[in-house]
Amino acid sequence: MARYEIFVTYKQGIFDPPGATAERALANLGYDEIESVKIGKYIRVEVADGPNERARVAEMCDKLLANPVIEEYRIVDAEGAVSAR
Amino acid sequence: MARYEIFVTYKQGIFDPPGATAERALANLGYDEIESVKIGKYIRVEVADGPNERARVAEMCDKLLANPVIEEYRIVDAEGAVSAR
Amino acid sequence: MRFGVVRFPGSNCEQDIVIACRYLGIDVDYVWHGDTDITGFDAIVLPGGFSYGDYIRTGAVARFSPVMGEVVRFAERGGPVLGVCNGFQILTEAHMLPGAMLRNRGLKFICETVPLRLERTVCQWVDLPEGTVVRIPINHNEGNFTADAETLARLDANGQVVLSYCEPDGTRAPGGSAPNGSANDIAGICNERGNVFGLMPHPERVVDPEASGTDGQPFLTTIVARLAGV
Amino acid sequence: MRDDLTAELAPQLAVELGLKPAEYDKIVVILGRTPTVTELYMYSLMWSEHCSYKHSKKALRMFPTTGPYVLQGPGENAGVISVGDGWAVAFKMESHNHPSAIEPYQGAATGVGGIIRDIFTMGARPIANLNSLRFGTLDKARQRYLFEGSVAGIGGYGNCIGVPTVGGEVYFDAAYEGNCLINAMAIGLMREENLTSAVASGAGNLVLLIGSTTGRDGIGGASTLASQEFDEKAEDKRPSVQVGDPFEEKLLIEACLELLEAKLLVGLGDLGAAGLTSSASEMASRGEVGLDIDVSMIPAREEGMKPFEFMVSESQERMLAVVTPELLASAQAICTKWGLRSTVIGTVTDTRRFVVREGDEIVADMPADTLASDAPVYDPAMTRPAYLDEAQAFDPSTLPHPETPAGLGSALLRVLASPNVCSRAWIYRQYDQQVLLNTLERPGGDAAVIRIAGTKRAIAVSTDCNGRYCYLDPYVGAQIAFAEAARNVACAGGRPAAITDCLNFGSPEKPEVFWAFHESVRGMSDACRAFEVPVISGNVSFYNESFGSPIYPTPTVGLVGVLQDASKRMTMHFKNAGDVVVLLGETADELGGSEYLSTVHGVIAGAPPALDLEEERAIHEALLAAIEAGLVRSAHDCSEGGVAVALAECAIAGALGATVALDDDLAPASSLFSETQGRIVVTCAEADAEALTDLFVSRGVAFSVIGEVGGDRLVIEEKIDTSIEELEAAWKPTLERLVRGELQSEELHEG
Ligand SMILES: Nc1ncnc2c1ncn2[C@@H]1O[C@H](COP(=O)(O)OP(=O)(O)O)[C@@H](O)[C@H]1O
Ligand SMILES: [Mg+2]
Repeated sequence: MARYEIFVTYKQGIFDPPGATAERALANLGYDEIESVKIGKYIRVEVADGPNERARVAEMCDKLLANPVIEEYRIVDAEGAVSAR
Repeated sequence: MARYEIFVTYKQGIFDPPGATAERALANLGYDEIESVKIGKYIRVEVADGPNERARVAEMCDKLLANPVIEEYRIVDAEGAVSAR
Repeated sequence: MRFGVVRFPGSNCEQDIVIACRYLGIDVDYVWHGDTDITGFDAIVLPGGFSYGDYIRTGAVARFSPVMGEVVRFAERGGPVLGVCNGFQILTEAHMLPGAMLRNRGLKFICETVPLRLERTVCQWVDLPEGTVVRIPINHNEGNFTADAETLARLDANGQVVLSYCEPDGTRAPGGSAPNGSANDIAGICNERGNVFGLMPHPERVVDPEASGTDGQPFLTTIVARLAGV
Repeated sequence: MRDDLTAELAPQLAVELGLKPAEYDKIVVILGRTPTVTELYMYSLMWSEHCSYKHSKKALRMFPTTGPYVLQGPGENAGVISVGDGWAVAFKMESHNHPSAIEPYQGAATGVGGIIRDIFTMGARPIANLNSLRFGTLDKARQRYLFEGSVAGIGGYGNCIGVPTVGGEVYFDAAYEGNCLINAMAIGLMREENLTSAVASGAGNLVLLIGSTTGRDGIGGASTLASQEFDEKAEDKRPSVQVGDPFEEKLLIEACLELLEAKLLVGLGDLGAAGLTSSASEMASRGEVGLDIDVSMIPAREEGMKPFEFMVSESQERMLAVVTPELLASAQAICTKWGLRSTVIGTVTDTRRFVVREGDEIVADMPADTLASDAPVYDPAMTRPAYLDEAQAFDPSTLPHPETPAGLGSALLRVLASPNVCSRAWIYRQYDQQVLLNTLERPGGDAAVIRIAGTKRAIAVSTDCNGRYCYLDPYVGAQIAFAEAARNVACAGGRPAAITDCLNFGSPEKPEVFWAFHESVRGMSDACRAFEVPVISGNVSFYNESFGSPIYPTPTVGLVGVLQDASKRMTMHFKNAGDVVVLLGETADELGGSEYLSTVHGVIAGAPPALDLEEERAIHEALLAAIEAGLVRSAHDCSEGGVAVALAECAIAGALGATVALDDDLAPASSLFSETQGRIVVTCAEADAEALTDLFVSRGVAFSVIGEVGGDRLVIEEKIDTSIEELEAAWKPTLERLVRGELQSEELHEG
């Protein structure tokens, strides 16, 4: 069994409503040092070992876990090897 | 300016309906290798340099960015140093 | 003339569309998301609701339903497809319409009757004069339409923007009139051909004057008249 | 039989689980031996206050519960009344106070989920939600978090499952600061013949678990929480928080209704507090049968779960069905079609014993009845609290009241801006109010109106309780809770049919609290009898205390009324210039416990308004007769803030002013802000004024013709002259500004 971590974030230039709201809320709470907050998704998948494992995880991201119109993602495996889109 | 990455996930034993739905959806799409999916938040904050920077970021997590009742978080700074709760 | 209303797991406005159609005398029936045959239907409606709980992204899972392949082919042949609210979200996820939905500015669900302005459009589902103001309820958490600048310009140039959020007098406020933060105040768009139409407001909620109003009627009846060649 | 507890260890565990020594002894007698771990857990939950009503059972017998159209009274998952033409309405209200105080979003969301399951378990399709909320003042960040989170949770769940949230109420008062109240009410519609019972019967039939997997979440959750006093240490109980899955619930609604429609089930129950233990033992009790459950068959969410964990888990979105072996395949096919898990976890037996096993090993074996029916019943001590005499003796006339139009006008604006009076749009804008297309009147008026599709009829619904009145006099306060709900429903044109209630109190083991509880139940019962309206369901929530002191007694009423002709429904807003304004009822000098006293003077004392149930009912009947005769253009009752606020609300809602003169001899502040019960602002067309007043005269109800609708100002002669714009500016933004932290309630109290 293998484990992958996936980080989904909005593409450059796409407005991030939860991030923007958190930014404002933190400033209101007195955290004047805040310059920016971006909120994305952190996904952990466990898959049975198999051929093309990593490519298939990327496919899952393309199809379902991320929306390529607005989001990009980065996949990190247990050894720390990274792929991104 | 310093940058922190924050990973927010449900605590052990807390049910994760989005993760469970993604699991089923991926299986339906033919990804039989899927064993589990967990969906959390991936947050990037940029803060102005200052004393207690990291402790203050942890505080932001406790107060706003994570829900300590059901979630736990991990903070990683630009150098890769980790703290968690 | 027969409408097919797709039921996805978690849809919750499908019976509302059916009730509204019947009220307007439109023949209508449900289509199960697992079906792969939609012959016999002249228009397809993807209803509002929370397909698959909206958990991963709104519409993200529903677009892989077996029926969606047929819906895409139906649209490609020029068949009229309407997506209301969650249906609109599914249409963007399926790339049958451009853009994507973000969470509402302010991060709150909004249920409210709002003024909307008809734009100059190629959309086959409407024929109201440009500038007409209608009042229709919105009811969503993720209706904050976004697209890159180029897409937005193209939508505008092609007459693909069908409906905009506006002020009660039909003007658009300088800071934006969209309660959800939508780009260019966009509330509804269509594809280039005008047969696929997605909108966040719920026209089926304002069809029966006894209950709520009639401003939603044309959004269901126009296509019927058009297909009948009236 | 696995005996995993020694005779020494068992009583210790019993204490830890909250059982009293005498209760433990009773278990030993029932079993004739030392209980197992699983048995102790099962008894401790079933005999907890939350599940057994051991402190409240006797008092609740005061409620009238029968009536010609009652199809199901208290005792099942929800009460059911017939509304004509073969249609029936099921409804119930329930608290989720303690889970919401820990995690407001999920606490409130799962509260909605639970009450919705109670409704479709009866065979009814859920058609409307309401809620009744209490928080501390919103000045503190924690209170804002609780308020924002629970409203979002109620919306998040109800919106997703496609059930409109059509009304509710909310009050803010320091009394609720350490213990918010989240009461959720749900209403369902069904054909009478589809009425279902949560019953197990037929030895050899199969027990089918439908829906979500079972995890450790919520172990010792709601029931333990709801039965223990709440203090600062509560945060330690965090891991028992349950996360709701409204998508799964939506599938359960569709699948269960389809299963019932196809007559594939013998019985259906939902898993709520105390999980499988509660639903299985209650179903067995009702059917006078035994059950044999194998926990190793239950789909687990986590590894290594113990038998007792399976039996008491409060994982959400699960249902228990009993099916015959012949119909099992068809039943499971429907579950599969809706994407739901369904698993046979046991069988019905004729032994009347509840046997739990893990594979071949028996881990619990007890008489099934004893879990649900043999819980101890207590007669708690009662004492009238000492504070009452002093509080009631307070004389509001000793305060310096404004007398000039300027002073009175500013007092009116302050009362309108009070968090307890101001616009609730910030809340209900987050709720889908219309899905299913039956909402004829949305939130914002006195009662919501929901049509019964396919008939001319509709129901009107309202939830009400002024906790301040109940604090000052629980007997009268509870009567007023009922009267106000009935009045709200009457203002919409509905005749009260039945109520549900949610009785929120502190610890019943405190004699003062129990006295207030007993008085409230007595008051509510008397009001119900006077109106001939039965109580068909309800819920008791005790131990609502924080930092040692109880909340205000809060016996909330959820009332459902019927309109024979939905097109005759009434609304509150002023309709046309020139319409005549009539005040039904007569104002007395009753500022005790009023919103004016609290907002303008910072005083919560005095005797609450008196209530004459006969007069109150006569006024409702007169109003309903006038509405049915088509003589009324608008109707709105006077509640918090008195007639001045009622008139202002009619004007704001209609964007139309009025000029009136109040014909009483009271001091101006009393005239405007007194909260005398049984008063309704009614308008009619000028041409109908005579007919309307004749009708009121013939019915012998007090009224006065006070003025005329028109203009863009509210003018109350010699007292108030304010533009609608100014009234609205005070009334509209309060909640949003408080939530954003832009406003402190202190500022609202200053003139
Ligand atoms: N928590 C809530 N959820 C939904 N609607 C609410 C809530 N609180 C108040 N409302 C709605 O706001 C309106 C005013 O409420 P309230 O002041 O309690 O009315 P009344 O004084 O007539 O009982 C009503 O229509 C009510 O249903
Ligand atoms: Mg009222």
